[in-house]
Amino acid sequence: MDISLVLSNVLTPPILFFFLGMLAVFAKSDLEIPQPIPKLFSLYLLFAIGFKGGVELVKSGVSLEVLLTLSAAVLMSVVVPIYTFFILRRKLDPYNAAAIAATYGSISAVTFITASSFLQEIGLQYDGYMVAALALMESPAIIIGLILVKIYAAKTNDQEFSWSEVIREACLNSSVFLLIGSLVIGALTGEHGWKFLSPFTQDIFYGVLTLFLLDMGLVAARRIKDLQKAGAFLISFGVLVPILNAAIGIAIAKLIGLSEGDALLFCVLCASASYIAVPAAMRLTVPEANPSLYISTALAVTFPFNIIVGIPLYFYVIRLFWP
Amino acid sequence: MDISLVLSNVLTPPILFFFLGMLAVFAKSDLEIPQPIPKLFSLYLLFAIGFKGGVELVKSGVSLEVLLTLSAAVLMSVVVPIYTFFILRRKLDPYNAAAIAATYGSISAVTFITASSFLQEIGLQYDGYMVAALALMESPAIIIGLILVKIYAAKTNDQEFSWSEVIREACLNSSVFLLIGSLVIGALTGEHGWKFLSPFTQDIFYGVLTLFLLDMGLVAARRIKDLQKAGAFLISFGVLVPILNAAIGIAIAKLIGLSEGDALLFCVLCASASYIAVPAAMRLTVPEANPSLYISTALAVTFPFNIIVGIPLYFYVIRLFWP
Amino acid sequence: MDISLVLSNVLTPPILFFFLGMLAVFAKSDLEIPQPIPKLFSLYLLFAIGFKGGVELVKSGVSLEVLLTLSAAVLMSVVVPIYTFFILRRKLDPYNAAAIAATYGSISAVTFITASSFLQEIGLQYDGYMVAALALMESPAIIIGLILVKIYAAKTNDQEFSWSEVIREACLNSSVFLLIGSLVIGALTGEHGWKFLSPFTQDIFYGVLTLFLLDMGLVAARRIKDLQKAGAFLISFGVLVPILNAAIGIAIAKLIGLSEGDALLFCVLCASASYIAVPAAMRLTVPEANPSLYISTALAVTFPFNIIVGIPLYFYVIRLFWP
Amino acid sequence: MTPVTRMEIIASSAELAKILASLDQVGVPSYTVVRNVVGKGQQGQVTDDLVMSMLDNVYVIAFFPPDLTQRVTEVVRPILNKFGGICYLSDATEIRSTLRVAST
Amino acid sequence: MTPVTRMEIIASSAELAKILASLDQVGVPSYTVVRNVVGKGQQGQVTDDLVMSMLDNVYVIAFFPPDLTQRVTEVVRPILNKFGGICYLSDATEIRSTLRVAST
Amino acid sequence: MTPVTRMEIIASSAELAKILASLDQVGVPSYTVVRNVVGKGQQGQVTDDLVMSMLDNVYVIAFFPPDLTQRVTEVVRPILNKFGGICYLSDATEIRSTLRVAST
Ligand SMILES: Nc1ncnc2c1ncn2[C@@H]1O[C@H](COP(=O)(O)O)[C@@H](O)[C@H]1O
Ligand SMILES: Nc1ncnc2c1ncn2[C@@H]1O[C@H](COP(=O)(O)O)[C@@H](O)[C@H]1O
Ligand SMILES: Nc1ncnc2c1ncn2[C@@H]1O[C@H](COP(=O)(O)O)[C@@H](O)[C@H]1O
Ligand code: NA
Ligand code: NA
Ligand code: NA
Repeated sequence: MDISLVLSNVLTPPILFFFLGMLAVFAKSDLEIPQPIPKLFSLYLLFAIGFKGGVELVKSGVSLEVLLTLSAAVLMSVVVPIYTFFILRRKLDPYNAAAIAATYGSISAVTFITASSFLQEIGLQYDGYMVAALALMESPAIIIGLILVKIYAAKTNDQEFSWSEVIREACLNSSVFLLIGSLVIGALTGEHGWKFLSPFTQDIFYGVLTLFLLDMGLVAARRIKDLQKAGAFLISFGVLVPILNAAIGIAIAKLIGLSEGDALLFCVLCASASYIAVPAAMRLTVPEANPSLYISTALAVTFPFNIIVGIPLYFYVIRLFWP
Repeated sequence: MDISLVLSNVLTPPILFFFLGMLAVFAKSDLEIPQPIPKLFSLYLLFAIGFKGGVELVKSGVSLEVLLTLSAAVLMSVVVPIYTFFILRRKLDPYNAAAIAATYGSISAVTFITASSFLQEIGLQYDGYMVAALALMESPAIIIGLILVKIYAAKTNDQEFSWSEVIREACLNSSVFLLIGSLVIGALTGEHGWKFLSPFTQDIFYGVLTLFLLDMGLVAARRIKDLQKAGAFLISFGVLVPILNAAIGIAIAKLIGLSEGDALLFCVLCASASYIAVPAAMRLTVPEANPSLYISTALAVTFPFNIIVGIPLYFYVIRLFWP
Repeated sequence: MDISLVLSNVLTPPILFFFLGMLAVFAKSDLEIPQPIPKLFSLYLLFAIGFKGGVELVKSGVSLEVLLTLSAAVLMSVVVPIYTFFILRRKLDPYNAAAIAATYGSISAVTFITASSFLQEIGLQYDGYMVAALALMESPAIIIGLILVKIYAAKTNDQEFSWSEVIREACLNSSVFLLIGSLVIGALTGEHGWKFLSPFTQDIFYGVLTLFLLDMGLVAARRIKDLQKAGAFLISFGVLVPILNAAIGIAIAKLIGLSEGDALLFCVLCASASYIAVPAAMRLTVPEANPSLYISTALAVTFPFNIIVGIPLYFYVIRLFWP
Repeated sequence: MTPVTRMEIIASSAELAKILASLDQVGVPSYTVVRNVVGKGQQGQVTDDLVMSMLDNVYVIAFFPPDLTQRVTEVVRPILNKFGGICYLSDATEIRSTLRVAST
Repeated sequence: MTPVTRMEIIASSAELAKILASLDQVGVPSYTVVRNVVGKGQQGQVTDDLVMSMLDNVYVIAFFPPDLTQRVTEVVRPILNKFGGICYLSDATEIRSTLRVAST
Repeated sequence: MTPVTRMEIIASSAELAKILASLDQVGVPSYTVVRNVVGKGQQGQVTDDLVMSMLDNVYVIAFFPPDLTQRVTEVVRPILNKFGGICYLSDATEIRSTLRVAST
């Protein structure tokens, strides 16, 4: 594998600031980014990526390729939690297995954004509708996770299980809502809206992403001590399952005939795990599961793996198979 | 009335994100923008609009037109609370009547900013000194409100009523202070300051406004249930009085001979009601009035009405009467 | 001294907004910028200045001039606390004397940034490696301050004095850490990173600085009443010592052969006093000293003096001596 | 100087709406909420460094007449069964201000 | 282990300065303030979703010697007359740290 | 309805880690932390308007069995010697929720 590819990913400000954040924790610096500053960054990123996606979706139109990609995305977010559940059940109780499975079926918006910055830096195009795929992959995984709990965990306590609440939580949690809302508004206002908003949503985007990754580095490093609880099984899970999912993702992308850029984004969606939306939903609907397990595996193992090694690795493989 | 005019106002990112915010509340999404993020946006908007106004005021100079406009603005902020007070007294006690009257005599900076974005989008000029009118209309309304309380409410309790405190609160509350301060600094530093600040105060302005309106949508929708307490009287008041004030505003603008753009801004100032500065002042000086009445009428009725229907409606009327 | 020079410094948005902040406090306006908004600004400024410094450092390379400047910077941050300690001891106990001495040996990043904006406005170049000097001057002063305490204060209580903790606090406190981290990343990513980050780190920099100085004005004015405790001795100290240090700084700059721009930045580093990093470190390591003394002298006397009078004054002197 | 019961609840912010509704329902319409508190309990550490604030705690304080204590306890207890959280009671004395400016 | 009185005041943030000045005046120079709390009371719901923070509450806690109780009560009560707000007392025990590093 | 001791500590945020470690060590593993509180005490006014938050206070609340009181006090007291800060105890009653969903 081309080492310069890894370097050209690692030697970018966002990734280096992620390391700086981790280093701050390990070196016991008192650097911290207090709430709600990270929340502001994250609102901004979802808003900007959604809006841009909408504007470009309307430019490119809805072709067969688009429909195929979106269906494949939803399919992956259904299949991944099911197969990973059975892997996880070998070591974990059904609650924790289902919660972690849902996490990996869903996606990490920041991983996606980092991959799109990577493409931008190496000067490769990608399509706006990939953001729609991003938005569509959050909810199904949550619902599948809960169905798994319903089937495999004999609930003994009298907690009623409200499906309407579950669906609402899955489809209306703030990330999904803001992302889809911005996408729709981007599509409605098109080029005209873009002209007015792009100095905000486009020009300073990379800078906000960089600061946000500094915070993610701080947060991920603080979670690393939780990994002891997770143990070797979950740590290997957090590296191997993304690679497997990325491989499936690349195969699907090839089948549909996506461009190199879109293929990278698609496989990054498959490979990434949610550490925001799904944990919030799981905390509400499967309180029996241990949050430190599903958050720290996704955040302290899979997220760094994907943004540091995964993105250039998957791209290297794509380069091999694309003409 | 030209439907495309309404659409060209409604189909802009700021208005659509306002709707998205309302939708989030109605759909029970957990989307929220925690403090002090909205406060940051609001500081930024006042800072940017004031600074720009100052720079342009000094460019255009202080003509007779400017003086006439500013006098008319102050006059409206004195007259409106007086006449609305007597309308409101028919249903409400003097405390609440005076507080609501003051609210409508004052202005909403965000409505003004939205109207100026509307003008910018349809490519119409407006003058910088309109920001001075904006700044001048906050304080008189507060003072008139308190004079009305003093005259019509037989205060029985021994609370002393400190005029110096009232004037300070009216003239030095944070919005007025920041707006006037930025205006003066804009005038002092002129083109030179503009060159350095405009990437911040101009280029990303529209984006910050959009995110702020997302928050305003959330807040306005949460206030809607308070409207039950307000009842049909206050709801109609919140729609009809702005229309009436806008009509008076348009007539004055015609008399003075303002341009179309300035006429729109002037009538939007007359039509809008304060939901930040005046409520804060009233809470301090007329604690007998019920904040949920004056805040929710201004915020959940008049504000959405103005930014969605009012701005294009008033503009349509102006188009009819201007050559 | 050329009065237009003072005016061209004072009549800039950052300085005028600093005055506006002070005015808000004196006029008892309720304007305030709640935490963590100022923290966001300060993170941003350190990030942006560090990153830019790194990019330019790598462009210019490490020459003898660079090494001489950095050594002189470290030397000043060692010498200043020692000589000022003996001045301060005439009126203060060793704890307070050492804490204030450390404060003046260290630097104020915002004063540095204001000086670099001043240069930018009058169109004068300065070199990126000056940011490295900024970063190197924070820690030594803290360590010297603690050594002075160790030597001159007979510690009677059994508090153990952990040197490893002291060094960590001196070298890894959040400002130093973020500044050096951003500098290194700027150097690593160079022009390529700059292209993507500069709309964020460069274009809106001046605007964020302006808003931050508004907050600094608020904070400094609130501290002014603390100056009563400090008394005439500390107030004169807060004006005279910066002038003396600036003079030494200018002499050194002349000796090394720095350009006019770099000379101004170097002497501003010598003249400024820390009100963030060092106070935090002193609060932790010399709890016997009174924070209101060292914070208010640095913040309410030296900081305003430097940014209003000092910068143009020092520059005037530099102009006299440079060809 | 009336004696009252002081109740403190610390629970996941996800349960805030439910807790306040229950208090209302049994006749405790007044309360104070401190948000974004963190802590450690049986369920482990609660921090708020993640972006979505779903995972932090709220601290609810309510003062009410002692005779309500049992009903309040009954209604709060089951809510804490799901996500954990704690509830403590203590005694306090109320300083009523004699004259309240009528607001409506 | 000295017995002390624990006073809790929850009131509009607009009154904070006045409350702290009164405490000072009657000899209670030490207190803690938790800002941005929200709640519900006789005056209705207090939220902080509006931009200007004038409308939220503050939570003031002060511990002081029991014999001050009456004077403190007298001075706090009238302040709460204007905007509402509450004040409760309870008993507590102070754990004084024996050795305080002299600061000035 | 078990009787418990309620401990409140208000101290510089710089000491938070040390305080929590000490509580843990003597068998008080549960607590709640309200950050960014401000106040005034023997060491003077504490505000949080400076950029780095090193200078504000934290408010730690912990409930524990009364028989731990002495050990807890002993371990907390010396920490407060350095930067000041206060510690008060009072009595409270615990409302244990009978059924806790086992999480691990
Ligand atoms: N004994 C205690 N004292 C103070 N706070 C507690 C205590 N036990 C639990 N908490 C708080 O309540 C939250 C939930 O508790 P738990 O359900 O036991 O995990 C914790 O995160 C703490 O903030
Ligand atoms: N019984 C109570 N228990 C706890 N907090 C209360 C209580 N009553 C009032 N409060 C708080 O005090 C504020 C003002 O109360 P009031 O003047 O009754 O509206 C409310 O917004 C609540 O935050
Ligand atoms: N009597 C008291 N009542 C409430 N809070 C206090 C009291 N004394 C001190 N504090 C708080 O504890 C902090 C440190 O206290 P001290 O060490 O006395 O300066 C102060 O800043 C206050 O927030
Ligand atoms: Na995935
Ligand atoms: Na008006
Ligand atoms: Na210095």
